[in-house]
Amino acid sequence: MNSIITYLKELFGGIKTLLKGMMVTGYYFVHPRSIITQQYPENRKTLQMFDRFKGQVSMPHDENNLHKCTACNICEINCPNGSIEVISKQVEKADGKTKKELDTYIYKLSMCTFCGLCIKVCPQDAIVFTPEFEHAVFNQDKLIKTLNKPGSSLKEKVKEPINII
Amino acid sequence: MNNEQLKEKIRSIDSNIEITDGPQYVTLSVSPADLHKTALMLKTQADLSFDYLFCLTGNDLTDACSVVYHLESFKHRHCIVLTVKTANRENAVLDSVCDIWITADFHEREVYDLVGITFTNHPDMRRIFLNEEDWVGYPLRKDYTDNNIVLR
Amino acid sequence: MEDLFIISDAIQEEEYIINMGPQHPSTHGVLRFKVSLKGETVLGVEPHCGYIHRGIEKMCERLTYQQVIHLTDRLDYLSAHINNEAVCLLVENALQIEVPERVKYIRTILSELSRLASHQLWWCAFGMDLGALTTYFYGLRDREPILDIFEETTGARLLQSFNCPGGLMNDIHPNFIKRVKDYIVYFRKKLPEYDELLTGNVILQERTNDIGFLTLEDAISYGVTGPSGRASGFACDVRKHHPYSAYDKVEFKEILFDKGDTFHRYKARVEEMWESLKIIEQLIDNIPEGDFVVKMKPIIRLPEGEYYQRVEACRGEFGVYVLSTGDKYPYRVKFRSPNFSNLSAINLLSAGHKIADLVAISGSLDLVIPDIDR
Amino acid sequence: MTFNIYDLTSFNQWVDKTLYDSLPAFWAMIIEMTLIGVAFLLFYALIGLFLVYAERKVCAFIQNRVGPNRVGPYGIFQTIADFIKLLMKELIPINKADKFLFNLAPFIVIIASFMAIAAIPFGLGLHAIDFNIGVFYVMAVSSLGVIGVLLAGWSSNNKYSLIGAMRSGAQIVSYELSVGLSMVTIVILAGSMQLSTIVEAQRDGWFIFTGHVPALIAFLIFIIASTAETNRGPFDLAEAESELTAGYHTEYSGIKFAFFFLAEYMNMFIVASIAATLFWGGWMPLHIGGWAGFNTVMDYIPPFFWYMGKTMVVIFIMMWFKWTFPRLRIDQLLKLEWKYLLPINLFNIILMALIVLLGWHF
Repeated sequence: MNSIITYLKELFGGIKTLLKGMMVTGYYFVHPRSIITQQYPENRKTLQMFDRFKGQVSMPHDENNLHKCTACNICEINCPNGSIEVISKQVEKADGKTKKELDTYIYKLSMCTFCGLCIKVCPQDAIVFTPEFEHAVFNQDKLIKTLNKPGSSLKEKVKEPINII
Repeated sequence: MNNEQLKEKIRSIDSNIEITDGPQYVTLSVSPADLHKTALMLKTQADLSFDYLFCLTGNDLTDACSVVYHLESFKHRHCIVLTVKTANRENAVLDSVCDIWITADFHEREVYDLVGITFTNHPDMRRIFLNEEDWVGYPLRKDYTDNNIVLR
Repeated sequence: MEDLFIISDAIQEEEYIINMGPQHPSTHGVLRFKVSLKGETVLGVEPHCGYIHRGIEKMCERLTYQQVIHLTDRLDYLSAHINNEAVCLLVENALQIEVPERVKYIRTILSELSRLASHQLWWCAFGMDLGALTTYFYGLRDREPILDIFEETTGARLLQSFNCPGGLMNDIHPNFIKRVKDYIVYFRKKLPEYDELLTGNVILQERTNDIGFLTLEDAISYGVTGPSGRASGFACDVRKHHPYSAYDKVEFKEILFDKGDTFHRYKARVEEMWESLKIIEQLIDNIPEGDFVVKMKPIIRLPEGEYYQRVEACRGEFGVYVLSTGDKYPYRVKFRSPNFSNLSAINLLSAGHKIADLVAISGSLDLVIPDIDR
Repeated sequence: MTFNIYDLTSFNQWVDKTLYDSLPAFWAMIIEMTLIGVAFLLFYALIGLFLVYAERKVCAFIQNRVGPNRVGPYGIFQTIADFIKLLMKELIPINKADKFLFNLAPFIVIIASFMAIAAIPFGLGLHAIDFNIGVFYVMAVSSLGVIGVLLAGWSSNNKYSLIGAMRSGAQIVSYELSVGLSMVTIVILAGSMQLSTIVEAQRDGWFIFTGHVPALIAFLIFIIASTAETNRGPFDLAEAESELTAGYHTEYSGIKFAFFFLAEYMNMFIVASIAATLFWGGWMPLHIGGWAGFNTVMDYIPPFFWYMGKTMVVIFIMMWFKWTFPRLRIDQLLKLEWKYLLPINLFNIILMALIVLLGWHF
């Protein structure tokens, strides 16, 4: 007799647990409002990324097409994967001194691991992370980006670069 | 037991073991011949009972290879480090401890694979990550070269 | 010893050998199990790893200590923050730098959030391994707010690289505290649902109870740590026994069971989610004011010697061993990954059970393959 | 009865008579068969497309997500797009596979499900063949599909497939018993194996109401066992994707895979319609004894809609538990059958027989 009671207990206990689970899924079936899925390409206009989102490294330019990079190479040294290449040139100033200036700032997005070291160590805050995230391209070469805009030059009155390494 | 007591205890058991103070843990250095014996002692000695091997590292020291065993006791909650240096680098051979701590089975295979120390009495001394058939050399050795290494 | 290595004897001509992996839905990555079967019964499992071996330890030898951190993200990507923390703690302890209390609190909160996110992902994947596909979406749904919190503060959802030696890369976002508090309220409501949907379910009970026993002795000897080890009674919680960051300031229970079967490994993780919530609740209101980073020299040189730092990652004890020669690069870095040791027990656990149990067991160990292969 | 306005019998007889009058008997028969075959093929394809879409949508809502929503409004053309994709996919030949059996297997599966559909009464007069042993026929034919599954598993020369096929074999052999016995319970109550008679017998109340507890138990067992028979979750061991990647159809691609896929949904439809026919009165509208007004209103809803509605409800229940429960293990699957379902079922039959003998049913 005992065995029959345990048998029935097991049976109904089991069915009860199954029904409990079905209640949970049933609840969500009739509550489609709780869906949090974002309709991505459609919501592109309203989509707001977080400010700190590490989308890609970029170099802000002001309205006069001036950037802050002094071509000190600290970012290049600190980058663990060699995704930054700073090419500098010697420019003769009006007073006859030659000065190192940024020629091209090459950023290889495909090699970047978004560790943030370049931005952390930059003494001039010349580069920042911007939250662009749509990086898909058909050609890998397009992922090698030049961050300084053509014709841009150094913003004057910047701090002297601190020579670290 | 704290570090001082540990040192005393070990000294009282075996005076041949070289004991030094590391930054965190007491470090024991033994010769390859004494390795298995000492390891067994550390595990079985009731006051020590180091039954949990939480890390096993193989190092290439350019003149020799060394293996570092980090041990903890589940019962007494004290930790100790056991180091052993092989006689030479080209033919680095040590005794396996995987009969004492079974976790050493995989870790020793890893050390064999990457550093190139062969463990005797290991039941299954094969490479664990790299390909058994065609991989040449031991990557974590300092003189290892590979055409595919990308330097920054 | 004899029963340990039955596999080499067991794989014989007559047995039915199947490869689970490297491309198999239940191995959660590129891990390969060479399974020898007799009918449906598993005779032995031989794990073959290395499919995603990237040589991180070798790479670390050419990187500075700051640069090593971002590689630890790529080990156990689900506890990226905790792995970062391990390297930072190692450097800080070696240089004897005392980080501000604020940093400790934030690190602890972020670690526990990672643990929650990781256990949620494990829960959904475990349900899916057993064939309950719905759990996957519920788990991911509840994990999403955590990733948002991470994204807002650290700038990345998964591989945060938010720690640096001496502190954090950035201060917490002004919204952080409010979001975390909201999340705790939200998740406290959702967590009982997990129990209703899966834990109590008679099919799950049948599938996991008395399957894959791991005794205490075996757990210690195999070095099975984390919730998997604690389900066998192996009190191995580094947070409790060797506290770091702010863990000595909070009250929490180390979840211990003594049965050590698949169900208790499951249970241990679900219970840990509750404990993580408790830890966050205790800390979130009391984050002290202060700096988020200590000024460090730009080049970190550890004094000559050996260093070891243990932390409690989501799957068990994560350790970093550094052999320094006083150079700016570490001479040798070794990561003690919890999954590597946990994996070694798979043959012991699954021998004699069915194929379906092998899937459940490997699911209950919560293996993350990049962490195994490094 | 007012629902007789929807009776198609006279229309069928008229078509039959015209054909036989104008053509030789042989050709008339051929044309009739072709007509019915084409009708069923269309129906089959439509139902298949609809069910795949319904399944995806239902599981999406259960899982708290949106589901297909890209192709057409609410993604209604998703399955058509999928079908086109499957048609265009390469049929990958398998080395060392038994080519003939490998190609034969999907056809056996799909033909078995196609045959079963013939005996199902969709409405008054909407009935391809009204066997006097309809229940028996449907049961026999629907279990033929397992041969296809076994052949698929064996011939694809894949270890996962073979394990899957063997599991499927063990599963069907045992669950066929429960399906049969729970049908027998209703046959006892109805006193006939002819499906049309069974539906007629439910004119004054569906068997699930008139048959007391045994009918309810039989219904539950039928749902569980038939889910297992169609290899659907939580009994989808034959294709358990977390264990066996895709089980018996691992090696199939393109249209051959589509056959398996379609057959699965059609089998689900067939067992659901049998459940609806046996327990919920098939196309019979909901009648409550004594409420003449209510019954008349119900009669204005065409029988076909009644039938489809009931079937869809049963299908929804099957989907609901597929998307809620974890999968069983093979030994538990067999344990469930032999330890729980079979004894309960046998007991249930005796109970039902007693009730019928003593005249306790309504």
